[in-house]
This record gives sequence, structure tokens and C-alpha cells, in this order.
Amino acid sequence: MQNRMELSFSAISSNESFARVTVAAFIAQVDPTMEELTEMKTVVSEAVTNSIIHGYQSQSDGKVYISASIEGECLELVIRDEGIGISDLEEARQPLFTSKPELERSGMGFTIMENFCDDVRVVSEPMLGTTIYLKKQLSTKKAIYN
Amino acid sequence: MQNRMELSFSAISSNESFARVTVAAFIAQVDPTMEELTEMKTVVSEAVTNSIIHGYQSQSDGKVYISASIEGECLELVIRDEGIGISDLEEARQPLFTSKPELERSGMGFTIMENFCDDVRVVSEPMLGTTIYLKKQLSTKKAIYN
Amino acid sequence: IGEIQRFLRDDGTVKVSRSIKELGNRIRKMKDELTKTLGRTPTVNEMAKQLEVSPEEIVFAGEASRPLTSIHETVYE
Ligand SMILES: Nc1ncnc2c1ncn2[C@@H]1O[C@H](COP(=O)(O)OP(=O)(O)O)[C@@H](O)[C@H]1O
Ligand SMILES: Nc1ncnc2c1ncn2[C@@H]1O[C@H](COP(=O)(O)OP(=O)(O)O)[C@@H](O)[C@H]1O
Ligand SMILES: [Mg+2]
Ligand SMILES: [Mg+2]
Repeated sequence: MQNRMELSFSAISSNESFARVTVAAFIAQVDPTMEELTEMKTVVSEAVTNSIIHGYQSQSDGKVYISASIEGECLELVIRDEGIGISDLEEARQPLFTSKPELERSGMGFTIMENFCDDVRVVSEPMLGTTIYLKKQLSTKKAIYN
Repeated sequence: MQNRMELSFSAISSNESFARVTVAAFIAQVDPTMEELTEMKTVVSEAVTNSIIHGYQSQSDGKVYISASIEGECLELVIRDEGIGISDLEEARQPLFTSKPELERSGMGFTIMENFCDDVRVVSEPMLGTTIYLKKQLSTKKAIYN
Repeated sequence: IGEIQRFLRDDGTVKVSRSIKELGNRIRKMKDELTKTLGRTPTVNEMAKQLEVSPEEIVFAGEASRPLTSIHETVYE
């Protein structure tokens, strides 16, 4: 059976931790390891931070949208904004690339997502927004003990 | 400034605790007391459980909708389902009234909500669903130290 | 300040931030302990059982113990 949730919230940075906890609480239902939980929280942080500071340029009147579904041990996450979008996706996904060096961004957001997920797809349209599709196979109890 | 979130999820009982944490994580941003947080978690539990077991009769293919907003110290929660609705609202809100005595329900859900919130409004339409509007004044940091 | 804190505790009005911090510390210690005894990272439920709290509290309190900036630092260094 599939379990689904959809969430949207104001694009302000204090909601980053809220988004992390929400996704983690949803995933916790299938009893992942603490490590997987931390990884998924990190991934959510990176994507949500990107939406807030890049997508909405910290303007705060936008919204960030997250949907999550779990079927068996397969987690799918979609994180979306209606911000400025990304014109050169290939460049954006390069490790260390950042368009905001002045904010001391590491340019590692996409690299972190790719590292912690099995599949990362990005769809973006300048002026319309950015959508990140993430997939992750979790090792729930069954998988660990068998 | 107002902070808002909207959440929807599958009407299955394992999502009750998910809904509780999500609302708690949202409220935690204004650093309320543990007591207030516990009260609000209880209120969310009661309303969500009602939607799942009464509204959707534990059929599990429906969705529960929660929206929350915080402005200053004022929390507004709306919890909604598209289930069977309530035909006699006055009777339903009576302490100890339950339509499911066979499930050992206490009949105290609405009473608990009224006790822990400053304002509880219920709008319900048979066959269309039930919406609960809740308001609560939180004592955030400022309020306690001043 | 100590007096105010004591007052808050006695009054049952402990702030969420403080309570999360305390549980967050216990979570970190327990995670290290269990990782040693199990030879792998514990699951959320295993942690909850050991600490006698609900899985949701593990998720919630686990939050405060890791500031976001540390992630960038770990990856970078
Ligand atoms: N949601 C988004 N909206 C607009 N631009 C984005 C978004 N996410 C990422 N970007 C662009 O991709 C670049 C790389 O992102 P990332 O790897 O997370 O590095 P950083 O956030 O440190 O700059 C960003 O600097 C930004 O230009
Ligand atoms: N969301 C809902 N949809 C349909 N009926 C509801 C809903 N919430 C409450 N009710 C009705 O109101 C009654 C009282 O609710 P409550 O005070 O929570 O007691 P209990 O859940 O223990 O029965 C329920 O027994 C049910 O008949
Ligand atoms: Mg980034
Ligand atoms: Mg009830």
C-alpha cells in the first residue's frame, strides 16, 4: 500500500528545519536507520534552502511544495518552487558551482542530493520555477534482518 | 509576519503521529512551552483520529487536510476531511457522546479540543465532510520573560 | 537567570527549545552506543525503545543536535 503526504509552506528560512522534521517523521513510519534519516534530512535541507535563497531570492512571499510517497521501501520525494528557475542546469549541477559566492554557499547542494539518493532529476524553467525529483531505496527492518 | 503551512496525507492511522509531529515542528518555531506543545499535539491527535475513524470509517483511501498559521503568538489550525460528516453537531460535541461505543471510544475528543484551545468551530455537512477551526494563543518567549 | 529557569521548570512551563536540546544530547550518546553494540547504525525504533520515548520524539529532538552548517563543513573538509 502506498502512503502519501503533500506539504507546502512559506519560503522563509525558519521553515527549513520544519520541512526536515516533517519529511523525517513521514519516513520514520517505515523504521529506517538513523543514518538514512539524517541523509534524507540533509537532502531536504539542501533542496529547500535552494528554493528559498535561489528560487525566491529570499523574498519570502513564495511557497515551497514537498510531496513524499512511500511504497514498500521505496521513497519518492518531490520538492518544488515557483521561483526564478535555472537557465543552465548542467552548470548548476556541477560540484562547487554556485551563483551566490557572496553568501558563502558551498555549491555542493546538488552533489549532496546525488550522493544520498539513488536518483535525482531536476526540471526547471526560467521564471516558472524548479522541481527536484528524488528517489531513495530505504533499508527498513526487513531488509536489515534478512 | 505570518507563517503558514498546508499539509495533506493518506487517512491511515500510522499518519496520526506523523501529523502530530508536523504540527509540533511548525509550532516549535515560536518556542512555546512543552505543556502547550503537548496540548496542541493532543488536539491534533483527536481531530485527525476523528477524521480517520469516523469521517472515513477507517476506509483509508481518503485524505486528511491540515493547515496551520502563526501570526505573532496566535496559532490557527484547520483540520478537514471529506468523509461522511456529522448530522447532529450539538449531540456530537456533548462530553462522552460517541457513535462508536464498540471501539471503546471515550467520546471526549471535542471536549479535549475545547479545553486546550481558545476557540473551536466545527462545520460539517453529511456526505461532504467535516472541518474543525481551532485557535490558540501561545506564550512564546517574549510573553514568559516579560 | 538560574532562578528563572528553575521557576520555569517547577511551573511545568519548560520551553520546547530546552527540552529538545536535552533529549537531543541523549539521542547522540545512545546512537553512538548502539552503533558500537550492534555493529551498524540503529534504526529509529531501536533508538526509541532504548530511550523509552516515541519514534516521533526521536525525529523531533534529533533535529536540534545537528546544526545545518556542519553538513557543508563535513562535505567540504
Ligand atoms: N531552486 C532553485 N532555483 C533557482 N536556482 C537554483 C535552485 N537550486 C539551485 N539553483 C542554482 O544552482 C546553483 C547550485 O546549487 P547548489 O549545488 O545547491 O549550490 P549553492 O546552493 O551552494 O549555490 C545555485 O547557486 C543556483 O544558481
Ligand atoms: N471528522 C468526523 N467525521 C464524522 N463524524 C465525526 C467526526 N468527528 C467527530 N465525529 C462524531 O462525533 C462524535 C464525538 O466525537 P469525539 O468527541 O471525538 O468522541 P469519539 O471520537 O470518542 O467518539 C463521534 O463519535 C462521531 O460520531
Ligand atoms: Mg544549495
Ligand atoms: Mg474522537
